[in-house]
Amino acid sequence: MLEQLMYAIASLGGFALLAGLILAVSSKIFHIEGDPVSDKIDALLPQTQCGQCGFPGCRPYANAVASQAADVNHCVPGGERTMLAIADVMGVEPKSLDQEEAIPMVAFVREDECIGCTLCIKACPVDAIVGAPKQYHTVIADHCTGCVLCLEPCPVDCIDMIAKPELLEHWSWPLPDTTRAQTGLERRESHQHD
Amino acid sequence: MSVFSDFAMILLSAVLVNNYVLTKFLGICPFLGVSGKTETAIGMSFAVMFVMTLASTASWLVQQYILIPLDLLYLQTIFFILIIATLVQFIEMMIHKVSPVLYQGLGIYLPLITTNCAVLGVALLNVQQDNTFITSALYGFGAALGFALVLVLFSGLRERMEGAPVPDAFKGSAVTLITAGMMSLAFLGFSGLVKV
Amino acid sequence: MIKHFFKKLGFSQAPFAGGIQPNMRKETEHSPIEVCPLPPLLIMPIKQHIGQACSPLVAVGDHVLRGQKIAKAEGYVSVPIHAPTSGQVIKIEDYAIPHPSGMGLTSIFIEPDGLDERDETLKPIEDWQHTDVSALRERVRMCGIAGLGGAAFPTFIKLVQDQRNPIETVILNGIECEPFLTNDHRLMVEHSQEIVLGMQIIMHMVGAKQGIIAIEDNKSDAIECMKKAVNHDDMGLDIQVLSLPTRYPQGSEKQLIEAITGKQVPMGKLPMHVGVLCQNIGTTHAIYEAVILGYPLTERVVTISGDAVPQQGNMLVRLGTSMRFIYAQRGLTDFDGLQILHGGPMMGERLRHPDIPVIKSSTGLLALSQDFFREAHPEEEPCIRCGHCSEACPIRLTPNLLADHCRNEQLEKAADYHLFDCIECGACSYVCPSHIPLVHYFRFGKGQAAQVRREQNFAEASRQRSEFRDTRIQREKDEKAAKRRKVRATHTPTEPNQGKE
Amino acid sequence: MLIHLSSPHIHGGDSIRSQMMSVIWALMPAACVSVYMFGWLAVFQISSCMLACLATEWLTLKWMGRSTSPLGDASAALTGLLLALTLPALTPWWMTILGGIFAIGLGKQVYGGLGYNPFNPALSARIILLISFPLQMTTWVIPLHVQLSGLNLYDISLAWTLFTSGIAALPQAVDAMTMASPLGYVKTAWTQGIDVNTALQSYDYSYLNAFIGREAGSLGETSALALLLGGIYLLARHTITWHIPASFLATVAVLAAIASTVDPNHYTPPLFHLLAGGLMLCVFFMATDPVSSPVTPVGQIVFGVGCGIITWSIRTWGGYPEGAMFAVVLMNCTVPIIDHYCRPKVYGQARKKV
Repeated sequence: MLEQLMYAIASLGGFALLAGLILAVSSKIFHIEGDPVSDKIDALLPQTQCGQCGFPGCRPYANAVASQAADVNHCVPGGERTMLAIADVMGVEPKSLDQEEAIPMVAFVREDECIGCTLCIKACPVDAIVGAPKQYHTVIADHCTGCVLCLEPCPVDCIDMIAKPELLEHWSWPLPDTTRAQTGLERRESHQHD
Repeated sequence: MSVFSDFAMILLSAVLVNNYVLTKFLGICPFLGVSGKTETAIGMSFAVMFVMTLASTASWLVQQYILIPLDLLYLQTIFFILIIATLVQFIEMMIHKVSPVLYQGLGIYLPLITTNCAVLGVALLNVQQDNTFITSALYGFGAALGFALVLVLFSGLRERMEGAPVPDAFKGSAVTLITAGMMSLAFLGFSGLVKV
Repeated sequence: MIKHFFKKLGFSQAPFAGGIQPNMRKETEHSPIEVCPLPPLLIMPIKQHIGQACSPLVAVGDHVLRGQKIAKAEGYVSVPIHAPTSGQVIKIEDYAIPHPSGMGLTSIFIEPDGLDERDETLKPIEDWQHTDVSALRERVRMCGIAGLGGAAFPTFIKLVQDQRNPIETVILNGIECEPFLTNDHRLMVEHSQEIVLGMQIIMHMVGAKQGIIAIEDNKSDAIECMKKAVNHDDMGLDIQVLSLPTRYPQGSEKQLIEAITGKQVPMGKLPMHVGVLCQNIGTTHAIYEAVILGYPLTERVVTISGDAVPQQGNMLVRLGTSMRFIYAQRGLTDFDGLQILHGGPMMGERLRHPDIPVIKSSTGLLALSQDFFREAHPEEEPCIRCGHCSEACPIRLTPNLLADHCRNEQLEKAADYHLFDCIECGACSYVCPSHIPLVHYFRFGKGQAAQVRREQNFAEASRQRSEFRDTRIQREKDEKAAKRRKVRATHTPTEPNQGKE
Repeated sequence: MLIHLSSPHIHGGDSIRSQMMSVIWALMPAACVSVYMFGWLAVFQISSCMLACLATEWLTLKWMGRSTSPLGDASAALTGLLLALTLPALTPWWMTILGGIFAIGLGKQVYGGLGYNPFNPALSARIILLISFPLQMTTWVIPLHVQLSGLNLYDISLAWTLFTSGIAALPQAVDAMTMASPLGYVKTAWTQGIDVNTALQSYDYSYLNAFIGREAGSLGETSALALLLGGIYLLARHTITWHIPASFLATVAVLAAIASTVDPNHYTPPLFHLLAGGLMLCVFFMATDPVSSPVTPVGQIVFGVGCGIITWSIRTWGGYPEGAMFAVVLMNCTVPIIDHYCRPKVYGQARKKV
């Protein structure tokens, strides 16, 4: 009887030890450096570095999402499409966005009011404002991500956000007006997949 | 000739006639869980193929060389689960390394292969059917192949249904289960094809 | 009959895949080209071709002559724009152009003085056979010639001698497979000599040995005229007139090349990579005028047709003429309940109003009654996967699956299904029993994909700028810290702030 | 409205309705033969099945609050006609109606209506019925030419009694009226160890009868001639392409030819296979159902070959005498995958790319 018990314990224990060893070795072999998922998410983000997600930039937010510390729906400028893409990478259900998607904006400095304090230049995360101290500053519209980080520091409130001009070359066909296309769109937007 | 035809029969039976998902209704959880996208389904298929084939052979070895000689058959389930769990852990690490995206896509369903009744079912049925080493490996592989086949086909159907204006009451699992049921009915057509 | 049956079974000997045989409705094929009178105002948008827009050279109040350059090309893929008549520039501002968006573009408004004086700076090149090829090419560029078949791609770019890809065959595209349109047809009938001469210039420019004038067999009089002109004007070049069975979209460059040579232009390559150059009839005529007469492109032949036009026909129209003015010449003044198309019915754009100028790519102006138009655009029904679209597709796409991916905005999948190889010929939509606007979905998908690409590029550039800024700030910090350490180490008394950054 | 409308601005004039109507017209010869063979019973079956389908379609659309305009596209009527033609003449009336409800409700509307159903609706219903009521679904009426006197199906009242009360209404006639189909007979014989030729002889099998339809079988399946005519009409109308029918038929014929050459005592000859059971109906009308078959030509050939292999395998070795229906529904499962991997090479694409 005792012998039987010994056999059982020994064989099961030995087998478990063997399994543990195999796993230990393979965990060494398959050790992963870095986080490729975070890279993938970072590539999907619009890189406005606006901080509207509550993280100090796009990379930190990507890291947070990859480690499941943040939801997929915090990127405001990325909008619907970015959220869906991230949800796809993470393999989670899409969530509705924090905020409504706004039309793309760019910053514009009213030059006659600008005092040349360079505070906005320091605030801009993508170096889209040029100008020297005591000179008028100008926003390079093509570089501006519309992150509004320059509005706050301006002591004279001379920066406006204006709608990005629509270019003929950037015009694209909308979805057809047919019921079938539009109901599909509605369904996609309500996230009732499956 | 007859050996090979036997092997072919075992494979055919496991893949089509006694398909694990559609006629034995084993492994329904990953079948419904990871069939949303074809790519993930293919990844899952390979993972299951790997685990099932190895699990059936390893469990056969354990059965023949540990459990029967030592008269420990009452430990059968715990041993088999140990084998399966090890294999699943192994494949999980491997997939995480090789394809992080697939790893994310499979999500919870990858570790859940451990408790997948299809895998344990294959190991137990193998033992019950008194298969030899080779036939048990074949049987395990065939069962996994059958699982993979219907999983991939089903994922294709589901991808197609994704854009369909399914009535509200049938959205989601309802229409998925109806489709699975229809597939199962169709697979009944294979019944009697191979007498094993 | 039996052949027809086999064709339906799919054993057809079609020279290129797919294609359709729409009702051609070439009602204007026998109406000669009439000269459209000068309108009271000419509006020249600064972009009438594919590529970069031009920048205006004239200011408000300037007096210009016909053929005078009024906007210069910017960048390589661009050709200049010339004043269509003599007169005064009265304003330069945004104005509607023939574009589906209905958006406007900077345009130069010219009030004709009625004298129609020509700018004589460009001299005719009589001796083109002994003129340097690059000079001829420069002439074609300077004369603002862009493909007049509808795409308006700057022509000079194609007229190049490349040692690695020598052009053996020049194909003159007289197919004109779009229903209703007959402007090339009439040009071939009325100006066959000039076209053959233009073709010889092209062959001389690219060094081609063989020339083929491809015409569909529903234009028998054009075939005859061109044959006569070729025989009459034998200059030792191998030029032949080829009659092809009528089939849409045979006029598409790649399909025409396949139909004639049996070769397919490899993906991502140009016709010159299979040793072929295609030119449109109208463009060839324009090249003739540019080289032999020294005339820049200031007018083109436009077909005015459609069931709502009282007097359908072809007209030689100055670029910049308002469509309303042209329709009025053909007796159409009331546009209530009518639909106006720019181009043919298969690929043309629907315009919102007729107050839009004719540009270089305007092949035809159609006015269709609402009923006629409605018939083509009924409500979309679900796809029954009949596969007729796949059969009609000259590129061998699977349009119904592709449209599903576009509709669901699965852009990567759509790209995998070769969305970007679609030529938007419309054959799939034409045959679809469910009336699915397939081409519309493809255009939507292409636009979305372009948008995504733009956003990605912008995000990538922003990321680089942001990283650059981060490293710069770090560097400045480090430098400051190093300086401070140095200062502390030497114990030199610091001077008061010198306002250094 | 109508702000952005993309080209093309003309249309060929084809519509879903015209497609469906051409299939219905193509089924007319088979329907006529069934009426000739099975008298008023056929009329009752076909009309009740079509009515059931149309009613289900109307009801489901109403319940879902959708437009009932799809009723006009004739697809429900076509499904009803197809389903009726696959049913035995003596199917109880409630089974026929149940079949119609299954076909439209479970086979089509659950997935969102026409165009979205992965399986052929008529065949799904037929398989549900076959598996649920195996006895009734394999009880065949002897067609008219060999019928005993006194059982005139051209007599409307007798047919109505049979239709409403089932075969139980005439207990004395059951044996006299029914017989096995050739496929079922040969299969039974095979399991009893009787060789094929003997079995066919004892069945009094004739190719001519099978071709023109004078044999036991479902309403519309018996006459290969009528179905062939319909198929040719569809091909000529360009409603279907040759790929699926040709590859399907060829695969069955080739497999049967090989097997019967190897062992003629065991395996039935190819012509028998081609004319027997529901093969012709499945080949020309079920497998070619555009919604549930592949779009691409290569995919269609793969589909047809797959159908052929499964049909022949089930007929030869399977538990059911007829495999064509199962084959088509099984292959329907594979359609999305086939479509994805069998796309044609597009213009200018390099040859080596998969």
